[in-house]
Amino acid sequence: MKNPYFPLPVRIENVLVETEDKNIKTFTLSFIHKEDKEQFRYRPGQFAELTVFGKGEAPFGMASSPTQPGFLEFSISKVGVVTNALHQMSEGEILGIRGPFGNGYPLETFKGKNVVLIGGGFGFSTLRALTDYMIEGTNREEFKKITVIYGARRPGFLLYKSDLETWQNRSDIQVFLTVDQDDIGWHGKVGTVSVVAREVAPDAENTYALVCGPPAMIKYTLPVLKELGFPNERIFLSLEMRMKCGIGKCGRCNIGSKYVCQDGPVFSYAEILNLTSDDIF
Amino acid sequence: MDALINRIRGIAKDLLREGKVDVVIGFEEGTIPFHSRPCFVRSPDEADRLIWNSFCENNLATYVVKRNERMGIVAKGCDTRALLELIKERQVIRDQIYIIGVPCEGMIDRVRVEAELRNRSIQTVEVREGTFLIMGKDFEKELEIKEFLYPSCQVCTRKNPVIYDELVGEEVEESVGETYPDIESFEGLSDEKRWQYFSEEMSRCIRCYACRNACPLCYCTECFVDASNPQWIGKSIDESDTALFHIMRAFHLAGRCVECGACERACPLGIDIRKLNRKLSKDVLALFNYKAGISLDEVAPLATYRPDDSEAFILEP
Amino acid sequence: MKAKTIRKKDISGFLDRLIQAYRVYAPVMQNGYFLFKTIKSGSEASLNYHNTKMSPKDILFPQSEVLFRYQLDKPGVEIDMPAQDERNLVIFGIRPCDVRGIQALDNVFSKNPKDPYFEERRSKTVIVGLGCKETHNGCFCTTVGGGPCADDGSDLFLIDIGDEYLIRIISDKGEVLLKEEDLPDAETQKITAAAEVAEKAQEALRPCVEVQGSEDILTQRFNDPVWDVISEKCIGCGVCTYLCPTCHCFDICDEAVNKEGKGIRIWDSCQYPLFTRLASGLNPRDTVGKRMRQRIMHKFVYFPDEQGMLGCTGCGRCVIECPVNLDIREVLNILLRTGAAR
Amino acid sequence: MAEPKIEKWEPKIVAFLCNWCSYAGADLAGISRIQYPNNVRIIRVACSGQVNPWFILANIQQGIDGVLISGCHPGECHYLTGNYRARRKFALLKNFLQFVGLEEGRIHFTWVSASEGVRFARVIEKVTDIVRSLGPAKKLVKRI
Repeated sequence: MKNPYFPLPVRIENVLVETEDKNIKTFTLSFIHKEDKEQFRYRPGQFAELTVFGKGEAPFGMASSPTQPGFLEFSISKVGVVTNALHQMSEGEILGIRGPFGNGYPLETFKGKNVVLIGGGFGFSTLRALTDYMIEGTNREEFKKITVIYGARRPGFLLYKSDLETWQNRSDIQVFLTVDQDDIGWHGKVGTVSVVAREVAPDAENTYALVCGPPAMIKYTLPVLKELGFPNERIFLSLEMRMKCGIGKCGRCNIGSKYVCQDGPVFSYAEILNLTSDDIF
Repeated sequence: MDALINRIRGIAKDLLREGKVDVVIGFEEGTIPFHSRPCFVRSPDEADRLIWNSFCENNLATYVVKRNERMGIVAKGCDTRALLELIKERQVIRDQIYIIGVPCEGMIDRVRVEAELRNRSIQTVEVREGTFLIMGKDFEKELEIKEFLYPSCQVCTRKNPVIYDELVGEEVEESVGETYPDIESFEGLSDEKRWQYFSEEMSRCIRCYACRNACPLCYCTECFVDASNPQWIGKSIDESDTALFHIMRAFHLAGRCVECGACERACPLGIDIRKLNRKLSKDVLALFNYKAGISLDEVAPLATYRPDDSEAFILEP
Repeated sequence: MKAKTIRKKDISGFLDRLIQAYRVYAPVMQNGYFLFKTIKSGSEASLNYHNTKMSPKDILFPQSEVLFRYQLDKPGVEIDMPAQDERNLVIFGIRPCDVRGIQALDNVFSKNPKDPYFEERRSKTVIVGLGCKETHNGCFCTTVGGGPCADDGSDLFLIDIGDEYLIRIISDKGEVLLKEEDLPDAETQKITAAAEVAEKAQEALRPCVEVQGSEDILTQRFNDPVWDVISEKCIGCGVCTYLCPTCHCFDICDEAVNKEGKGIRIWDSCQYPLFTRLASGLNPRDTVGKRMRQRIMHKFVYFPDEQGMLGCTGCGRCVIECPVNLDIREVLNILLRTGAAR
Repeated sequence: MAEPKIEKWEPKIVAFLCNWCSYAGADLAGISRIQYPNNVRIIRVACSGQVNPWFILANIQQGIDGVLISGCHPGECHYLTGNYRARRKFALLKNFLQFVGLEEGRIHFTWVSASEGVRFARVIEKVTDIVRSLGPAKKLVKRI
């Protein structure tokens, strides 16, 4: 294996402003060296460290599906030093990338099962990667019913609008969009993700639930899933927090004896309940 | 000494019993020789943990900041100076603290003692009149307290508490006059010599921030070294970064440092941090006739000005 | 096991010869305390010491280390790994507790994915341990499963038997160091003498608390308010973690001027409030109590769980150097004794 | 082999000028076409009192050879007392940096009013001369 600390150079190919407040942008990146591109094989739910040279690095989940070869996408919210620097960058500029790290979603487990993906706001990015992956070509046949429940504060805060439209036009995937506060022209639902989930989530029988989003959303959605009969083992969450080295050495992301960067970031709710943790949610 | 300890315990018990304070911050016996350490007493029956001896080296004023309780605090001269500065800087309300002032004849420098004994393991230490007796497995050694005081204690001019609610023990004689012979002789060295000295000192820094955290006046919610947006200073042990950390920290304490020496005592590598602070104290006194931690009424020197302040350093073309 | 003896006065000459072929680190007295330093002459080293102020972990895991350098204005972006020292290393006269510290780091850094920087140096390192005849008042290696003369992990191991050291030859790597030396094989009575020294030192340092079963008790007490009480005096500095031979947490920073820059790894400490603060401002370990709990839990619960050994070697640096004498032995005593009583 | 071309070293100087007096003074020097060395890079600040000591140190750290801070003459501060406060701060800072071994002459403080174009030019000349005589900055400079 190559040096895991080495950032591979990537070029920004496209920057898309996702939200109406312009605080979330999706960056499309391509590798400068061909061999790097070939080496970077990932699964939905894994993450990578992006380096803004001179500023530092920060972890982000891949928002693109590995089935879309040639480029990577990351949706990045402007919060800290690195993300602020990223937001000031444009097409043609160079970043570094290290990864992929972490376990990703347990695709094997989902095979032959129903999957419900519940996402809120910015936390939807790796679920988008997963959805794109599951509905791509022959992959679709491997899973039964796929339901996407995705919410945001307002319509202007929903990401991946063109993907959402594509999905909505397909008959083999059910998509429910919801906003806390609607705007003129909004045709989806109004209400929090947890409320909508209670209404539209498929039967818990034979179904896996994936939840990604802000802590408050997760906190309110978990009891709903319990109510619907989902056992803890069939609820999966992604903890994308405070990873640094990505290889279980730097001691930053551990929750109890688990390293989020290696053993996670995707954990079943049953696993999470077993961790000795500082209050995660 | 026993009488003094009993007084401290008695006052602490009364304060807690009468509900005048929620906690008494004082010193207790440490776990190894030469160490007394901060302790927090919350009930009268715990008050017997409190002690006083020649090893009470921490500046307890560090603990009063950002606490909502009413506190009793056992304070020596330098601790009270720090408390006074904190009151002045509105980090603690005067009525929030009950100061049990203790005159102090200086604390024993454990690092120098250890260096003196080279390699022998100290098992117990007993403080006597003017001396202390060290006992190890196969040796005994009696040393003069005066010769093993911390450098900051050797030049201390405020051994007696400057502010207190109750004074425990007899006031001790103060050394008179503010003199800085150490700084003056250092100033006499060449630029190169001074630079060499500081470079060597700073090169030992491991950026553990014990100096900052032990300092009662370093209470910024976010220290400039920790700020990340913008990041003012690199976090590695790069020579330039560590030197600038110490320079800026000292400068931020200009006119506020009470010269307690807590920084230097906390430093595991024994870096001469205090030299920086003392230089600034000396200049603040010379230029602005101000000494930190003495008077509640005087305005901090860098928060004010006089139209006739020195212009000697202004460049004239 | 093979053993040789060397006269104390011959150590300096032995070191001089080692310096020809190796980069030799040995305890050196400077500014009133000892540190492991690269020595240029055997006479700089002194084996008459308790322990060094800092653990020697920085030899293998430096506090600041350049991971890569880059130059952004060159076509295609150049990223270079900095050159490493070619020579093999000898860490001479390291105490058993610090050898265990290196074993702990081995577990962290040599586990897959391997850390190439640590691995590179570690594979070239020969460890010459030195038994403790007498222990310091902060020592507690016997509490955490070590011993003043525990020789596992060393390649050679020295025990003070008066005018001579007995050298236990533990590995082939160690034997190589002695190849050029004309040292007598140890006589049986000297081997026995060394064993006695070891036994006496072990006897003299009684365990201060029973750590067997600590994992369960500490885990049970995770949400106990006692953490806040114990840690109240903690001033939140990094002394305990930076001086510790096993603490391995680090941060990766990027420093650049114009188009030229470097990625550096620097030690970091779980005792700093910023350690876990997220960019959003959320901090899962927002109190001193939680941070101290993390340190204790990591050493006595998580580390054993992940690496199969305790994350504390009982070197006592955190005990001696803590500015407020927050003694980990006492902390364990409070947690384990009162916890067990429940 | 060809002789390597040695570029002549020129000092880099950063000047923090207050908006109301010194910057206007510099402007006047320019408008009046008064010649002064081009080694200076000007940073306009609201007031000399706004200059954080860190600004100076950050410049030194990045290899700037000399720093000048200039404000309104005492009594003429646009904010009434900013320059008085700066004077106290920098009196200490200048001594302090010298104390740790920085060469005297790396850091300068002066007052230049809006009408003193000539004085501004003379100040820059003098600062440039002094800094030039000290040679390139080495102390406290961070190497990447």
